[in-house]
Amino acid sequence: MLATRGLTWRIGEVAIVDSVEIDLAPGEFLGVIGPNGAGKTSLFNLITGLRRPTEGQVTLDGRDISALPPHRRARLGLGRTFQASSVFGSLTVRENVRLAVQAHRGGSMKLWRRAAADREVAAAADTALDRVGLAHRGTALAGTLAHGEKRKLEIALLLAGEPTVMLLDEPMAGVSAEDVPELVQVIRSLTGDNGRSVLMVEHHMDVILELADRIAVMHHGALLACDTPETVMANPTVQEAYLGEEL
Amino acid sequence: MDAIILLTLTGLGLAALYFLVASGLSLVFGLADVLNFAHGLFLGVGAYATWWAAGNLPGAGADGLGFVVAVAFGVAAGTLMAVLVELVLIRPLYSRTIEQVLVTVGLSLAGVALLQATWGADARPFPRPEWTRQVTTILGAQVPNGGLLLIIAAVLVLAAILAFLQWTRYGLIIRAGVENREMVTALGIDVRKAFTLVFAIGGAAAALAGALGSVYFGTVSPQQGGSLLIFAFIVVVIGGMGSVVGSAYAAVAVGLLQQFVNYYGTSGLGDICVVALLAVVLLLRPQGIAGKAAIA
Amino acid sequence: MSQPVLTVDDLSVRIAGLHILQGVSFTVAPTGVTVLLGRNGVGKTTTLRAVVGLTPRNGEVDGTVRMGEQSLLDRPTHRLVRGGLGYVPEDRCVFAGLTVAENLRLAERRGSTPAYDRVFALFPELDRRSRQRAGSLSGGQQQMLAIGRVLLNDNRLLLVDEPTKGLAPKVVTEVAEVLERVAESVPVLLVEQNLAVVRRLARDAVVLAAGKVAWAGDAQELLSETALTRSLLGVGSAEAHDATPAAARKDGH
Amino acid sequence: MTEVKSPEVPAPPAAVPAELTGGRVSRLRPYLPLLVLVVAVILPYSTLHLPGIFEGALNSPGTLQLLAVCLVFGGLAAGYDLLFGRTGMLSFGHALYFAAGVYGTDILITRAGLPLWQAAPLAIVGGTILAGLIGAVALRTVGIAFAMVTLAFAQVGAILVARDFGGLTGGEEGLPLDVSGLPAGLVGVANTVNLYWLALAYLVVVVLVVHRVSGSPTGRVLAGLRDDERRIGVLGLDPYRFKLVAFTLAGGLAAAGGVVYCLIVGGASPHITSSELTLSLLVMVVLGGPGTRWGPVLGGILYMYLDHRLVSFGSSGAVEALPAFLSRPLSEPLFVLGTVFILAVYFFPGGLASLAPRLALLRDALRPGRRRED
Amino acid sequence: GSPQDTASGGGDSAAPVKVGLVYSQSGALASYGKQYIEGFRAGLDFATNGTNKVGDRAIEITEVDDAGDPAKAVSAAKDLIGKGNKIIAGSTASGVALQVAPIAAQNKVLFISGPAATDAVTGANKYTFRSGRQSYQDVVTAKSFIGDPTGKKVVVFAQDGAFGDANEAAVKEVIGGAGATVSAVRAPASATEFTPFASQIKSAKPDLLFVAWAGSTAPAMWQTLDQQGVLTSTTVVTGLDIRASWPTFGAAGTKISFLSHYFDGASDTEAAKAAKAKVPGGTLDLFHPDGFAAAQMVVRAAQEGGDDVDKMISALEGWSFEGVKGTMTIRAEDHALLQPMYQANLAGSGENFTATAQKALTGEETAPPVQAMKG
Ligand SMILES: Nc1ncnc2c1ncn2[C@@H]1O[C@H](COP(=O)(O)OP(=O)(O)OP(=O)(O)O)[C@@H](O)[C@H]1O
Ligand SMILES: Nc1ncnc2c1ncn2[C@@H]1O[C@H](COP(=O)(O)OP(=O)(O)OP(=O)(O)O)[C@@H](O)[C@H]1O
Ligand SMILES: [Mg+2]
Ligand SMILES: [Mg+2]
Repeated sequence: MLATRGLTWRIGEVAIVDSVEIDLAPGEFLGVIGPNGAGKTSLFNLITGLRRPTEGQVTLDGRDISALPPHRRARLGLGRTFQASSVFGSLTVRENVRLAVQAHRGGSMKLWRRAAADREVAAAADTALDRVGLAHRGTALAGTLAHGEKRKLEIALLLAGEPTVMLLDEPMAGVSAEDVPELVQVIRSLTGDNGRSVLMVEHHMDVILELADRIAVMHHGALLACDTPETVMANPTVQEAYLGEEL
Repeated sequence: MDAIILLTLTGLGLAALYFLVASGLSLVFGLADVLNFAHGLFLGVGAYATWWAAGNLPGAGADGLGFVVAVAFGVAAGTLMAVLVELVLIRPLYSRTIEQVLVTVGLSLAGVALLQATWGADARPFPRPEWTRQVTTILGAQVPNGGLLLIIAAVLVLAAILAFLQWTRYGLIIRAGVENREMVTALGIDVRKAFTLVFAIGGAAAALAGALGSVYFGTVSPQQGGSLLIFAFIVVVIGGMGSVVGSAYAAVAVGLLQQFVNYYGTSGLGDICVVALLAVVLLLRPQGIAGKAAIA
Repeated sequence: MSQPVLTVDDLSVRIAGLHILQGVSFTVAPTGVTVLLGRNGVGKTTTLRAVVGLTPRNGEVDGTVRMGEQSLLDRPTHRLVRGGLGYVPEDRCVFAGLTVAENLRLAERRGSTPAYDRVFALFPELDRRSRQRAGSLSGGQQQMLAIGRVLLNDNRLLLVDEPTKGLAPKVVTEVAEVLERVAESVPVLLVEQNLAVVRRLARDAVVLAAGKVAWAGDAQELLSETALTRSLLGVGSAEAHDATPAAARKDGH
Repeated sequence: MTEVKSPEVPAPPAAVPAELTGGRVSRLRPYLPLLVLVVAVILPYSTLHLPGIFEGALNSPGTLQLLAVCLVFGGLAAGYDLLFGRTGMLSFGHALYFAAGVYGTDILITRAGLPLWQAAPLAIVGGTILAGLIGAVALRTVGIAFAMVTLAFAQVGAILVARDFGGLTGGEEGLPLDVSGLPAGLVGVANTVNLYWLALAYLVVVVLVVHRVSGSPTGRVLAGLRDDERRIGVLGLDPYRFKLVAFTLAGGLAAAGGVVYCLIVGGASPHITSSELTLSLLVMVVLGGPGTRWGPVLGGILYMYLDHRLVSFGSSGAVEALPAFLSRPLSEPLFVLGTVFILAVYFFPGGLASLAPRLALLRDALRPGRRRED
Repeated sequence: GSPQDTASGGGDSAAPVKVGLVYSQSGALASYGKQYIEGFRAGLDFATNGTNKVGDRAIEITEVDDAGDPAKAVSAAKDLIGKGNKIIAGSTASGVALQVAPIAAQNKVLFISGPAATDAVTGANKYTFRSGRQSYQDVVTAKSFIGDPTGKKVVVFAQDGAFGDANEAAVKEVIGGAGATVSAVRAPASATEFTPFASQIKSAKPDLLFVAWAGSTAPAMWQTLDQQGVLTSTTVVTGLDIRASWPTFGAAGTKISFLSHYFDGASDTEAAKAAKAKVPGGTLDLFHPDGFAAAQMVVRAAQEGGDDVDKMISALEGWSFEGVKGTMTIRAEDHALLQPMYQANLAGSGENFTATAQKALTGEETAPPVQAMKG
């Protein structure tokens, strides 16, 4: 599905992302871990087009998308969430999701149609909200949601776009322990069907271990290891660089 | 050759004037995050206060030390005005950026109208030392002393502002406060004082520009500030919001460009070139020459 | 027990018409870590911000908050902080345009010597990166800076909001250690989602639910009673969702 | 997106969803605008005299002329709000497209001798294309940079008009409209009422378009752009395209306003190319309430009303009787306008549109009291 | 009822004559407006022998401020016309005069333009007259400074825009037409630095420099011309503005030859004496004669025309009268107001300057060419 070849992003002399090669198979769930500042978010920005790489390519389904702007990549099925929640604060929760549905289905450039009249969009949005358990907050302004709720809303936005490759940047950050299993379920349910692949950065190791088929470890911008959870966890370098002392 | 030296030096004089106006604007704009449309009013207040002092204040006059006293009085008046504006009008609206801009728009309308109501719409002769009317011959070019005065003042103001921001604690507070006032407060610092200070500095710079600009023009009129403001805005934006050094570069670029194009091209082309320069700079480098956060 | 360092009594906060805190009362003991728990959106951050005087403009605060004898609510934030109330906000809030050194310099307070050794001993990274702009630090590095900034001064009470959010397990451990050591000398009111960290640090716990205090008491007691944790925190088994390296290790070996 | 907005700045208040307002009044509410429209249409039949508010009776030419100007600016402000309040783009050059409409019509009629029915559409199309071209360039920047690029282009427009290239614009003296080829119904004081109706029609069209567009799928995207442009891109929509559409549409509406204004005032003068006009558009929108349906309209009408009326207020006997330190400033319209505006920013944050919910609050606060009396 | 009500201009013989004055009470030209209205009041007093009446009919003046904005002026004019005013006067700014003139024609009311100097008012339409001078008359006066223009080199220094265009064109026509070579240096009205233009002028080495500059940047412009030695190297002619501006010429003032529309002491006519007695402060200034003449024309129109605008027009066309400046003649063909113009010098320093007339030119000598009536 998604592949990167020699992906590199430098600022001055420093390589923030250093010749990263990732292959994501259809339906695969790849966890990305790494110390803070390893370049995980930056890698996501390169893949989604928010940053231009200094070198290297990104391909999606064999097609080189390195030159495309973010919205074109999204239309090809690349969806993502942000490390710091980003939702449309002055719209209601429901409008947020409807916007995402509408963006996905096309027909956003209709100046003279009543948006509210599109029942299909509304229904799809409600389904997405239901799936993340935010249906009861539909009329709240998204800007007033608590952090955890915003995370869920972001996932709903992602769901609405029915992407084939999803990039999740620390979806569990700031989510209360109670809600973690629920979110894990939601994320799992996204991936099971129709061969959707996921790339997820997460520091909650148990979540990674629960979901990921393979784990990629980043360190100083480079890929330290990319293998099954068992192998990665046993890797002494990984333990030293990332996991650290037992608490 | 003469012409080029003359144009360069007078262009630098013009640049100095733009910089004096833009420096205060840039500080307040970049640091307090207020697009201050009332800056032209501060300019007017400084100019009129100097004018008034020269005629009425004991010890002040049009020449020598008296003139220095008059200018000092004008700068003090501009500073006071800016501080009052910050305390009364801007501070209660803190974090409502758009409203702050709007208040300054309202203030510029009302304030200039007030100047006009008080002293009339017409230009009045501005008291100034005789030597500012003379010229100095530099390499065969007759350079107006008023312009040289502006250049010296601009260099001093630039140095003073940079030193303040870089080496004082208040400078640090101001730079941090621009990003996140709340967090500065949460570190135990009364950020409001810092912003009042920014306005005070902005007001002082504006008033100085008003006074020296009037020396240069020979007159003072209510609209003077407003007409300089648009070029000052352009300078601030080309230079990069909040970057005083950027403003200095931009002022020199704008001043020289205007001067040379007006001489070698057709009239009015100078202004259009400046505007074009702005558009080009912004399209190539939207953050301006010196970028947003870089202060020095 | 000795006098509490912070007394929150019947604290009520409304923001934009929403009644978020509805009469919250608790105390913070003069030593050790008191942890504030509760689900997302229950109002933990709101509580801390109300204490330190940072409720947004469209909010109203009622009730009393006292530090010792002093009432806090009607005093401006900067006074409170100068009076020894340190605050580490939820989303770090480092000054992106300033260098690390400048961020730290800003936190120095008049009349006291800044404890740079303490900070650099804990976070040598900050010393190494002192000339880097804080905005280009990674999330974890920024969090270190945010905590380091507060530790520069001696405080009477620290308010810390989710310090381990988004940190790598290794750093989580480090931060927990730091807080543990800090708590030896200064009382800390901590908001934390990571139950492993809570278990390690907390002496007292206050659980918020539906805008009120649902439970308050000994933290270890709360965590050891599976029934209690389940009903209050909604966690099936206290272990299950700890984001601890320990949990990870189990699979690793 | 506007950088001017810091995160704490509340975004322009979104219209209150209908389901949130209750009570009897709300059932009548959808019809209220219609009622106001009917009143506005038949207003010229009234001989009512409102002393102090208008110089003459409602149907006197002076009053109708003033109202017509106010209505055009109401529409103009509503169109500008499509950019500022609804998409979050702070343009400082909107006056340019208005001026393009005014000067376009005037030049095509007066200099090129075209009939109105050709000149008007040409001016509107021209203004729209101009907005599209300039937008295509300016939208490569965001925030304050965008504001300044638009300001710069508008400044070029102002310079070109002032320089009187080819004697087309009349420079600082302006260009009176040659009315000999106009329909008789639009000429002469006796026909001011038609101009009034024309202005009203313009306002209705703008409100309709803005309302329709902001309720459309595109409008939803624009609202999203206002909050987070990067997010829109990641959803698969090209922010640039949508902003360009909004910019061009708003420019076209402004150009149409220019056509109407040209007919009402009977000419063009360089005042309308000044950046102060854009600034006052911003003032109007904020005075009314950005992002709301009626706020900008009311703001535009009120601002223009004050702008015109204050002039005669300043020279009225009541003011002249005051001591000099009061009467002098009061006779400067801009002083009063500026002061009123500052007070408005303080006391009606959220603009006039926020008054309605506030009044409702007041009413609710009073109601239990009344019940107790019962 | 009718959708709009327009007062019919009362034919009652005792009803007052309604005159609307639309001029700048505020805004940039407020001081011109003030002189105009003072002159108008004095003129009304003079022309009606202190009665303010024409026959039995009182003259009822309505003053409206246009703040220099044509849109406001048009609104005001429509309002006044709607209320039955048959005579509109005022227009301090050229832009206002040009926009109000067509309104007058469309509604068939008399319009007497005020200080607005634009040539385009002359011959604008048959309803439009002027009570002040026009740019062309300035230029003809300027020409009188160089004697025989044949073979001389003349440079016009003017600001961009219609005012500058008009002056440049007039100089080319008047002085160029008489045999001089005329070139122009133009500068943006907003310019703040004049050295490039001064250098251009100096290198052109003209025999006569004609400067047409209005606005607040004028003093800086003069200082630069002086500093770069332009004023001493050639004869420099420009228009003398209002008294208050004289000190702003500074040292340059005494080196310039002025053409003047009017200044206190330029004439000693009956009307001037009456005006001096009536005007607050007792000193006449640039635009007092315009207001004074406007009042004289209003009284004449009301006297001869009653409520009939066509009769008013024929009463004014070709009319000669004694105004403040001397004999004024309304040329029938295009309503140009032929009037004396002056050559003047400034003397003094600091705040105190006095103007003295060097020469007066008659209305005939300064007459602009006849325009075809446009509407
Ligand atoms: N615009 C930038 N300029 C300079 N350095 C940058 C920039 N953006 C990122 N960096 C640096 O790149 C490195 C990687 O940052 P990134 O945000 O990708 O880390 P991360 O792996 O997502 O960390 P975390 O887990 O803390 O979120 C960090 O050291 C950061 O300081
Ligand atoms: N500025 C605001 N306007 C409106 N509602 C707000 C605002 N700030 C917070 N809230 C609401 O207050 C409630 C409590 O928020 P708070 O941030 O205190 O929760 P929290 O317990 O810290 O959650 P989390 O664990 O996600 O950080 C939430 O429902 C949120 O929607
Ligand atoms: Mg990251
Ligand atoms: Mg929180």
